[in-house]
Amino acid sequence: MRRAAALLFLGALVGCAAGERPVAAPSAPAPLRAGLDASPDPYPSTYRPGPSQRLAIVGATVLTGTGAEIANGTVLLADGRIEAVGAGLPVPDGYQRIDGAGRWVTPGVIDAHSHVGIWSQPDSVEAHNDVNELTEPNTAEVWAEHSVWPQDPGFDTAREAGITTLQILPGSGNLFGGRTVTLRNVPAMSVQEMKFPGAPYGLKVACGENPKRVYGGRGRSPASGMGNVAGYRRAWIDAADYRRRWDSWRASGTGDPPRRDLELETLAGVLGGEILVQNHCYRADEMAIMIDVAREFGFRIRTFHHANEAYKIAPLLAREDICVATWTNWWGYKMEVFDAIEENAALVHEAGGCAIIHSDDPTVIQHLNQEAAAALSAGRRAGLDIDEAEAIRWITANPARALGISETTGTLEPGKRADVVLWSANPFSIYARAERVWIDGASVFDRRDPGYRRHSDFLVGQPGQELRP
Amino acid sequence: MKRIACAFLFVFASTAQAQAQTAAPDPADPFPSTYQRPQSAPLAITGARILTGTGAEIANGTLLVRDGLVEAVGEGLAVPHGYQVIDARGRWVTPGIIDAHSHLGANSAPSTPLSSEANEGVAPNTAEVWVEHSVWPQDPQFRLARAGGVTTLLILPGSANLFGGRSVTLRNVPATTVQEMKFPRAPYGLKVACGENPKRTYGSRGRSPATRMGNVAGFRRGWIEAADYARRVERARTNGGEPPRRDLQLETLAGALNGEILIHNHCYRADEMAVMLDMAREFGFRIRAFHHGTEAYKLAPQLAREGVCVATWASSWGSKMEALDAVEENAPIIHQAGGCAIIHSDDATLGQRLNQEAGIALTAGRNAGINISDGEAIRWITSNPARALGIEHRVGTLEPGRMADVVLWSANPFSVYALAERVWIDGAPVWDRADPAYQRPSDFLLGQPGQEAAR
Amino acid sequence: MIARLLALLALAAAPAAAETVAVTNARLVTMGPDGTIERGTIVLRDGRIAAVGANVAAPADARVIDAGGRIVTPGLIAANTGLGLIAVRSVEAANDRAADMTGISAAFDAGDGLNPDSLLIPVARLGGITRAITTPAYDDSPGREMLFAGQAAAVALGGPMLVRRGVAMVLEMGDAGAERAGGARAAELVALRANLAEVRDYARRRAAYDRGETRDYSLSRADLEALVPVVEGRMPLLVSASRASDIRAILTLAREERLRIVLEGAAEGWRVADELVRANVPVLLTPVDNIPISFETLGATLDNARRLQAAGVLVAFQGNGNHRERELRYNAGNAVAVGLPWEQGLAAITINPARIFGLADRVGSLETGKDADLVIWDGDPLDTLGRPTAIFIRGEPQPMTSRQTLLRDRYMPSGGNQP
Amino acid sequence: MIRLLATVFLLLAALPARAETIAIVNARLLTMGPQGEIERGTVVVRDGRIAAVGANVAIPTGARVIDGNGGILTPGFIQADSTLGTVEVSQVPASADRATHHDSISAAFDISLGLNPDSILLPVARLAGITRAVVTPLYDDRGNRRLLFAGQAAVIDLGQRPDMVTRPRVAMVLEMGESGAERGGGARGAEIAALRALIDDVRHFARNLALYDRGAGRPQTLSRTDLEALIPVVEGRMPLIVRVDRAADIREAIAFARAERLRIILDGAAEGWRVADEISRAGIPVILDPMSNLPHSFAELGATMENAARLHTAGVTIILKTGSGVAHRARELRYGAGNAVAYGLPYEAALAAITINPARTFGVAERIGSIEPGKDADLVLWTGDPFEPLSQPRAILVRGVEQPLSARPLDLRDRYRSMN
Repeated sequence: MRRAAALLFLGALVGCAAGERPVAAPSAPAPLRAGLDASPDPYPSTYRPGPSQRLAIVGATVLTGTGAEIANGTVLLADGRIEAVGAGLPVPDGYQRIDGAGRWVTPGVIDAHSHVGIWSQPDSVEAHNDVNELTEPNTAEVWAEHSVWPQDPGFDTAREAGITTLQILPGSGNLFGGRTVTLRNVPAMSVQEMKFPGAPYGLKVACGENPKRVYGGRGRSPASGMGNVAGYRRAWIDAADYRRRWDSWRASGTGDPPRRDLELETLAGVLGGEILVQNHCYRADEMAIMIDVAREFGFRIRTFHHANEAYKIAPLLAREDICVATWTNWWGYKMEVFDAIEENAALVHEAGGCAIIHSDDPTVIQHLNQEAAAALSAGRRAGLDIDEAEAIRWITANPARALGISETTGTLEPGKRADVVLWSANPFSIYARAERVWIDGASVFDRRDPGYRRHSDFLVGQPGQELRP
Repeated sequence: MKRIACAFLFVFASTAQAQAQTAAPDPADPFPSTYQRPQSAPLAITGARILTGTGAEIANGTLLVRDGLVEAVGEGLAVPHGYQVIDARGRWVTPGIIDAHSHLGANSAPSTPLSSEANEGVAPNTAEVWVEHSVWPQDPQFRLARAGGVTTLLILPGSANLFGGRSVTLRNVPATTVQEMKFPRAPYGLKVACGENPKRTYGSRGRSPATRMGNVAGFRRGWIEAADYARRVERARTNGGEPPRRDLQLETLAGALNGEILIHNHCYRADEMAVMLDMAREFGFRIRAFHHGTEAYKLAPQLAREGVCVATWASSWGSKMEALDAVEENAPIIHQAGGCAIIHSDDATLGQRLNQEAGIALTAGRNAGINISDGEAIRWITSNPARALGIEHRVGTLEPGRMADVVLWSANPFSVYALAERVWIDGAPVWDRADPAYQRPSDFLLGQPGQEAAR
Repeated sequence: MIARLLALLALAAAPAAAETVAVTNARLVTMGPDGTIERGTIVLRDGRIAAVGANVAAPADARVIDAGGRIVTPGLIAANTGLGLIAVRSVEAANDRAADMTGISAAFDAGDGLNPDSLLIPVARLGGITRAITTPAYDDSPGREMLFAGQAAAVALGGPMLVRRGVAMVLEMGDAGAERAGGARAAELVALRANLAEVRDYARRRAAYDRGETRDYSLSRADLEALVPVVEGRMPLLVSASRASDIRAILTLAREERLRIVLEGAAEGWRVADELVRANVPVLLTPVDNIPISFETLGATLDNARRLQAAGVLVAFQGNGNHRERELRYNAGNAVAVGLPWEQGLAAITINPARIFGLADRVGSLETGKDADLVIWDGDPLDTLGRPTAIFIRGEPQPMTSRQTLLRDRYMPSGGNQP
Repeated sequence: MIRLLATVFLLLAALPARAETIAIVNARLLTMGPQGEIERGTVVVRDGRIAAVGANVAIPTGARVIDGNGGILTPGFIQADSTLGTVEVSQVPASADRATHHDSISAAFDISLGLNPDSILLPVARLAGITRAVVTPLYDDRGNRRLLFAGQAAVIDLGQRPDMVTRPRVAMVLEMGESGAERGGGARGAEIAALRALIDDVRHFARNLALYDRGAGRPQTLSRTDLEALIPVVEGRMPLIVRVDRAADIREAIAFARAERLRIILDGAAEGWRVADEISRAGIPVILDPMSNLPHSFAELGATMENAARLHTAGVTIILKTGSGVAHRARELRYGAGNAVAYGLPYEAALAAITINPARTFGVAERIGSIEPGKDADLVLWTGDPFEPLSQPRAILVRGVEQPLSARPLDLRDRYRSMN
């Protein structure tokens, strides 16, 4: 709330053309008109946690997301935060007790790769396809949040499957697809009400077949893998130059400011480390090249997405501290995913890397726990001894890390946001269903209570809704 | 609050400046209005039920008009000597109807391949075009709208582009040139369009925008350029030196940033409106009205707080995905939240019966338990659109001193049976259903088949 | 709140058993021989109207609805609409009103592919509409220039949807028809006559056709078959035309080819009203059309309906299309506002369309033995200020909700906004 | 190490599939046949067939014994509506034989011709317990091709034998609903009108073959080969797989089938639960994806995870598929069945829906679909509940031949594990 007020105040200053750099150092240039300099947060989050009460989930098997498994565990939630987690903790007075005996508790599931809201249901409708600004190979200036339709029924079905946070990325048709946005999966009227407060922005970068097919097919660059890389490098050179010009203008305090450029602003944000690179890249050799490109221009890649060949270079990725967001079951629909194996995540994990199971799909997002289970099962088939407490990190703590929000969510540790799922069974079982879901301690789903279903306005009054889901 | 005050200062400063540059061709007004207030005799309408547009309803009311202005309005006023008296017992009187969203004259009848002049659909940003340069004053639809009580219209460019161009506010009088129709000193508007139309228009050609996020990037690019242009103009003005080369597109956008040009934003979905409001904050402009605003009822309190009007329909819905969630009660819900609700037409047939469209909305609202009086609801087609057009201190209500735009209705104007019997603009009669002289067709229809009895 | 919605939806889904209902203390505007009964009772039993009159007693087993003096009318009939075939107009997959296949034009049957779950239906129904004449539309994809759009179907907006197939064959003439026949009106008339001759030839020689022993026809077999009832005068041709001269040309064609015609559009119909009367051709029109939107509608006037009716033409009204079909009654009201007698305004959306499309034995008026389609109104049914308070189709009470009222309730300050 | 692995693999692959005598003992048998569930039993396999099944079956001398260790033995699964054997890389046209865009071949397209027994997808699916598949053609609508039928389906086995066709031409595939309407001229009504005309044409053709041979007969819009392919359909001998989702479309399809006296199988049926009683009364089996719960189109607004359970409760014969026919995702079949169980489908019914139900529906129940003496020995021995991701197959037999528990992705895995 305080944060929201501060942002409003900032907005007021901008409205008065007073500029958003409140303290002018002697050498600093005069403040610019509103909109002529990058504003730190022009579309601020207005997310507010729903009402919460003090809760004690008692007697469940708890996978904390830190690697621990607690039998007969108690999880205490207060003021929207995790208060305590442990075996057989006493329940203080005034806590609503929820019997978790025979059930399992995990952190809220985080999907590191989703297009829900920007490729909305019904996704057969052309007007609902807002995922790819397929007009230029570099559209770093677009922001996925400006395509998000909060009424996509896909948000609801994902919430009913335990998804509490998700990163929405532009598609992979362009080399630079635009900014990503990280959302809290709460019913909302505007996208701002869903934006994860303080989450850093991401930049979608795409390797491989998609950009070269889209633009090569139109007789434009890129038309080949080498064209892709030339396109990246050209853009990073422009961005570095843009940064240099702003820095020098700010330092000198005189002359015309550089002309603001939304595309370069986003790329410069990556060079400055404020925006995280989320890189769609399937093949091991291409990932190795992207790592060199990052070195050449001095930025870091936060995550390789899809990365079906990550297992081929797992030690390198672990060393570089780059997360790998991937599937278990998907493969073979194009050449660059031909070498996908079910053990990808397990092998990345075994090498000490940050493995993530993601969805990229409105159905798979409803079964991320099962997708992780299949990965775990394949890992065990291959002789990797990974326990469930570790594997749950693939859909909780590790995606939180990839999204730059692991300070506040992704694990059940005291002080963190109370994003919690109560499962009917071991979440690695096909029969496990999310029975209850909390976001910041607020109940957002209860399978027995029909009041939690069918948020989306789209489905109101439509055929078949009487018995959903 | 502070922000509002600042914005107000801005407007004040700029108008002061405009007034300082007297007479002569005004570079800020290169196509000046030549509208002449017609001569008119003093007029008294007595015994009517008057909806003043301020929210009041006066039974057995008298309206006095003199010198083209409303002189007095009240219950059982004495009629001074020398006034033409119209006995309006059993009938109703309202301010002239204002259509906040029309394409008359730009999309003229008959519809031919070349009569569609509302969309300069060639580039996502065509802020440089002015819709008045597409208006054909002989469009027969103007007279039909007049017969429906419409005295003032906002003519807008279409919604194919992100920035469609300048709008123009017209007096609905028979005229030969568009300048003769231009509402004197009405501010210009800028048409901005969200959603499906721009992305469909350009995405299908492989150009940006192809998505909603592409729309927003396009808007922001436009505003950045405009802010930079405004900065360079101001610097030249304060520090001397070379002003930037004049750019018609940026001139319009800079005018919108400075508050001199009002932003009329075609936008259906609630979430898109919320993004546009943030963008307005980012660049320091204000959105005067959301048009169509099908989902405004979903964020009615916020729109009321922000002081943004919503021009919408009661009946139209469902023609595309973004219009699927329309409800008949949109205007009543906005009204109840304290917002500025407007019923608009965007259609030449509907524009002839905005009163009925308001009646549909009003009845639906009452049916849903929102009790709004007739006196309040008439504001949706009178004083509220006047506010959206920036002419609320001159028209839109029957208050002393306001321009005497008046409609005399045969019955309760919210009824389907109510006909505009007589209409005055600036106190001069422009329509009388009983007098064939007023049913004179436009030049185009002269001598065409069926005109002897068509209307 | 949610539970209530679910209950309502369940009501919509499950066909309720047709109970016996007596609406008492009603102002019955029957549109039938009984005229208007100032204070009467109407009894609905087994989906039919069992009794109607001033001195009818409510049966003992009947659920009694006291209308409190309110107006009761027959259910309204929306003619020439896409109801049941359309969801969102601009979404291709949600639109089954038009086909762009080259082998299927007259054979296209609007009675196939109907969607009783269409969310347009409750919206229209809340406008008092209980039946519709659903018509096909044209899809003029490049290269497709088929003259006929296909066959109209009579549908109900509650209960089993399809009532009767083939109530008319749809044909556009005038500007649009000419465009489809090579750009000139004369070409369309020639092509039409040639087609009709083919159909007559085919109808006489089906066996030879099956043996491949006929001349080549320009139409597919399915289309030929579909046009047989038209040339035999059993199925009316619903012809769109606006210009007075176009209407005259159609009357000539109909006379020479012995076709039954229903004229649609007819913006300048008032200029040839007497000829229409003499030819006994009914007219389906939109009474608020007064804009000279094309050169064929220069004579458009709000006075059209009144003049045609006064001349003795059987007139029916159409709504404003699909999503805006609920404005049908306002259209009638506007015709009344400019001089059409009120009863005629109501007739134009009840008994007249029923007569025109051969449904008057079942619907269109409140008469004993007819289907129990009726609407109870809280005011004048033709006025914006009046609304239905209860709607029956075949004796079944219809839910008074639509997706729009559900949305409204969700966002009303008093409503249950979010779960 | 690598060389060793490669050698072993090559040897294994090169070995002629030899049908030995095998006894699987000490397993929990889910037979899906008259014997129901046998808590601890034995299955004897000889000459590729099941020779004996029971709790007290003697082990023939010379038989190789596989100890089930108390695991579960099921019939091999049948993936209905698949493109296995016709595709390697979906986006590489040359590797896909799922559809034709020939302008005069539609119904005559026979997918059993041109299958690839060496497809690397087969072992991947097999590792998920799938031993047979119903391979169905897709549409290729390039250019102005708007032919209504996709072609004919076949039942294949995944044993990677050269003759992989279990039974060709088991059904004709037809899309109705939204995409069918698009192909039928942009509106559902047009497609139905066109279909009626076509069926009438086929009947006329069938009655007047001699006439046609004389070059006479009614003009036909379909090619002769398509007409011939459709004769078994109009005569009710070949079922028509009708792909359709919307409740109203399902009703249309049922009415259409009744009027034209066709046998149909519904495929998709996202809103099938809303008309379950009508489907049940008409005795029509339904192929559905139990994971389909999103309103992907206006035809699927009522999609729900409970579709399978509700249809089953209404008495409909259901067949489960996953991944909407995407061959690469065939292995998710068992997870789909598990999810259906999680949403209310009885366990037995879910297993039937991927074994005996598709076998019956496609006319191959005399050979596969259950563990019964005399049937082909398609058997999978599982470490645990086959629907659980954490379970794995321990042995897989197709026609009595034990299949290697390997596949290209596993080879890749092992290569890079040893390298890293």
